Amino acid sequence: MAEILSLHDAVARYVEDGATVAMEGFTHLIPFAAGHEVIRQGKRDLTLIRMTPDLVYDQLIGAGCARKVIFSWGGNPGVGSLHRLRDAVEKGWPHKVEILEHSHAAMACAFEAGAAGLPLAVLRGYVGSELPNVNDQIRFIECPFTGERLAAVPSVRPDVSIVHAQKADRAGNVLVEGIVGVQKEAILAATHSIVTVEEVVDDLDTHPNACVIPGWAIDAIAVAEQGSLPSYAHGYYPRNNRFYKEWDAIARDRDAFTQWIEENVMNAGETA
Amino acid sequence: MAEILSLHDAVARYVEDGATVAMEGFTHLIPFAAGHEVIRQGKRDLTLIRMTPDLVYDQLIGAGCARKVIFSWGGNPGVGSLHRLRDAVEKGWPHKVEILEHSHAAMACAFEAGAAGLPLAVLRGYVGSELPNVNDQIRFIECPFTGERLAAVPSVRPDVSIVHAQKADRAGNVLVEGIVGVQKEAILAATHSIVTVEEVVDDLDTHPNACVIPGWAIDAIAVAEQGSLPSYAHGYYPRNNRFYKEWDAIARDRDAFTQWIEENVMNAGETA
Amino acid sequence: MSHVEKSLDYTAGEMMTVTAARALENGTTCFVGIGLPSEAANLARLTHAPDVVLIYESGTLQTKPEVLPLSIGDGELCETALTTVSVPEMFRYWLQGGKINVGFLGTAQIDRYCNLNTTLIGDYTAPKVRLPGGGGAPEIATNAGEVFITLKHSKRAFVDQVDFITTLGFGRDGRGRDGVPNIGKGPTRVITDLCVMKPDPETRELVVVSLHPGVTAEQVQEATGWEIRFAETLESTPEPSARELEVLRALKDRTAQAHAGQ
Amino acid sequence: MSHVEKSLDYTAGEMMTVTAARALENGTTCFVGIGLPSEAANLARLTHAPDVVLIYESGTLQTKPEVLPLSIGDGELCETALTTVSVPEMFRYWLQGGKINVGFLGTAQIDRYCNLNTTLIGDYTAPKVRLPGGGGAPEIATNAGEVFITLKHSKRAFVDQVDFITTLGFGRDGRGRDGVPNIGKGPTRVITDLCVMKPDPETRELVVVSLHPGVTAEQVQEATGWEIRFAETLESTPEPSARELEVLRALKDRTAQAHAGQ
Repeated sequence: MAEILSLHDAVARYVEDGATVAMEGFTHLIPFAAGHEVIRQGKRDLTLIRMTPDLVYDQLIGAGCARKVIFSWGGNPGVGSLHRLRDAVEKGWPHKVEILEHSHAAMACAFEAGAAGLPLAVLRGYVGSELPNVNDQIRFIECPFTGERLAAVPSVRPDVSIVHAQKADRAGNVLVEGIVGVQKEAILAATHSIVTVEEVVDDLDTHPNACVIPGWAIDAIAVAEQGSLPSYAHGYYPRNNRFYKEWDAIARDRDAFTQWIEENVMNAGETA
Repeated sequence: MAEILSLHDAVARYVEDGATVAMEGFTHLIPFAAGHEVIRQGKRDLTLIRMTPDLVYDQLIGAGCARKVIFSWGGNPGVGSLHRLRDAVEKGWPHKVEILEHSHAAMACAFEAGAAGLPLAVLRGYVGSELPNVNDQIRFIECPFTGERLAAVPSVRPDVSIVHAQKADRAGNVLVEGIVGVQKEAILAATHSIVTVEEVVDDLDTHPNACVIPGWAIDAIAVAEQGSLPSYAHGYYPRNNRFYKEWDAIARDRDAFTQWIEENVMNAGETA
Repeated sequence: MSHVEKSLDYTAGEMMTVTAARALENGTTCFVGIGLPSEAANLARLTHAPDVVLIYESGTLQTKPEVLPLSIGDGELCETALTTVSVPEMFRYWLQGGKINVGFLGTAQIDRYCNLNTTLIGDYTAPKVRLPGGGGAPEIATNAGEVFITLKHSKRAFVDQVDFITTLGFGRDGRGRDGVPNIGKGPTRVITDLCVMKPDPETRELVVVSLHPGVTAEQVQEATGWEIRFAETLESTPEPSARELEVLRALKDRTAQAHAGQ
Repeated sequence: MSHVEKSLDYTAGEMMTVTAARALENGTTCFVGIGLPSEAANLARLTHAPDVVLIYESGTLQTKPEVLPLSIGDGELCETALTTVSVPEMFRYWLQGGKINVGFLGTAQIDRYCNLNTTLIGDYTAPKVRLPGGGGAPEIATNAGEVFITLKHSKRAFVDQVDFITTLGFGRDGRGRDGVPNIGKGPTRVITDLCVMKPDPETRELVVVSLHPGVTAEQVQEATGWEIRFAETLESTPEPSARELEVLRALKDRTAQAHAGQ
């Protein structure tokens, strides 16, 4: 049953050093506020899972929180590279980060399989790609009915998943609307889950087939207004594209990055 | 690209004798009007797939359209047996009908896998059930990561799927709302598809994550007002529970059944 | 129906429903079968368990029907649900995904090891009676945390060996769940109009643990198709309260009224 | 960028986008990559192909953005879509389910057999440059009916052998799709700012079939990292029309304006 906590307390309670953490959001509803709280609390040795690690994972990696990143597309969307990710992988700063990479299709299926309680996902995938040469978690099985060779990947089952959503009601039921990504799957696949929301309302005021995650399937709800900026929240505020472009210069330089984190995360309150 | 046809023409064009047909609807939005048109056109040797064959399949079976039924729960919901199905299976009237039965979980996964373009569905299912003894399409595979034994069933890929929905717009995009069952999966898994709708409108007037099936994924749209009665259409009309109860007596008796079909299907127009 | 002596004014059916309802704790997520389980689960929700979460396989999550559904997919279930998901999602994410505490099932046949048969009476290739089939039950019984079963007590229903195991209780020898990974506890109680039974923790054979008021052990044996065991300390099932009866009767009245019009 | 002589007032980039746009037929369902493919696909929609169906991997089905998205999941894509589905559904039902006619991709590296590399330059364990990775491309390239590729022509991008096959063209030897069941045709054309290339029907090696106006074969060879073949009857790519240029420029202006404010 979802408990409404402060973001500080939710992260302190559920994100342990060494945990496998999925902070999801497919461009939309990226949980920046929660990611910053993880940085502020100095979490270490995290295995960070995400289809599209973007700026918030770049920040977590640069701040030294990550030991390993599992992903399928690691860039600054529409802008270029994630320089902190590259610096960690290529030069080992601030320390070496291991990577395990998939395709989007495989990770989407792996989240789906995790939510569905399965140990593996099966897909028509990776045909002719060299990714299976560098990721030993990609295997192939034979269909017992047709003999077709199909790709298999382990399901994603994080220790804790963190997503941002538009709103929760007082029982902790959460509405996710717009580009819903793999947020629902991330929550359902995880042992524990935190959802940050723009607001808590009396009534979700929605339609019969809305993407609503029941409160009893979530551990903690934390209010984080504008909690996905510079990403966006459909119906609340647009994407700050300018910041995405500015990040390129900040992240290219270790000192500029360190200073940015200091000013905008470490010395900021929970609203950052 | 969906073409807006009369129900007669849609069924005549896409339902061939001997075809594998899925008319789906999980209690809600059952395509009765379309089923009756199939009976009127005297289609034969159909393999009828459906999770919950109910009255409309009872009618199709009693009218001699079916050669085989693939299902997971064949009853009159809340009332009792499907007497035409039983009479065909137990006594071979009007002719012998073959059955292949699954559990709901397996069939739901098989529809999902069909929509997903996979040859099989994998599930944690059938543990300790004797259904695998009588259905050779249930097999078991070993997870290459965990060694766990998992059930596998072939995906459902009908020649033609028929569903009923609330409305279509003029481009043939269809809105399904309420209990959506496996309707979307049935359409996407099939080679051809027919959707009957209550009405064609200018604008579906819906929300960002509604269950909308694009017109280009459908072959034919046919208007069939009250086309799911005695089942119901969320937002349009309620379920005729009384008819479900009355059906029990009609279907128990071959003559009463034959007369009912004659009066209510054969001698009725497309609106039946 | 066997004769039951009762000190208060309620039927054996009401006794069964109230007892089944009481088994559901507040806050439980319950995957609800249609018919008796649905009646019991909604009575629980309307009495001691307002926060019980009722989930029907039609995709209706956390539903609060005003009247009992006739079918598993009545409009009422969708209209009063928190949200409604597709049937594949229901079985994959919510049941198989391990979100269900209790699966609440009825059955046509049940045997001493709690195996359920809803497939057919007789031989599979030449059935005497063809029943509706498995539906959701086979995976509810293995993917839910535990399973409650409720049905009327009769020799026809309580058989030594089911004709067909549609749904696993504990297998033909009581060992069907031993060593199987990623599986729920299975049946933990069976509630009838005569008594409450639980599987023996060792042998998994059903044991009567509680007799409903006025019911004798002989009556239970008479309605059971094998030599049924009784617990050493046999309880007497608590009677329904006036409030439970009132809520149940009002629910059934509302239901009859709503369905009469259709 | 190489020097290109043109008879009309348009850039090589505009020539590329217009040519890429023209490749998309009206009514096609197109799975659109971000960047150049997205620009071309939307130009097609705003000119000769009003009923082209644009699908982005963020889940936005049949979207009609007024301005070009900066990211694959801009709000604009959702707001103008027929509907938006989850990302697992997008990859399972729409891409893997065989609903996509054309996958439209960009890439960092491409080789003579049309294999794409978006993973890294150098060696996997010690990369010279780490690129973003596969994203949707590996399965777009195999599950879509066919694949169009658009990128700027340079020796850095057009290499004899990609450092890593992220996404299958026709494999290291051109035979990578032979005998593989349930797979699309793969790349059928590559559109650059200099020319249009197609795989040879036999060997699958890329062949220049059309030079953009004012571009010479030498310029193409100079920008290609292997000895590129030219078709026997080499076409001249038709020039952009005034209307195409007008629509493209208006689209880019609207986009710049919309993004400037954020």
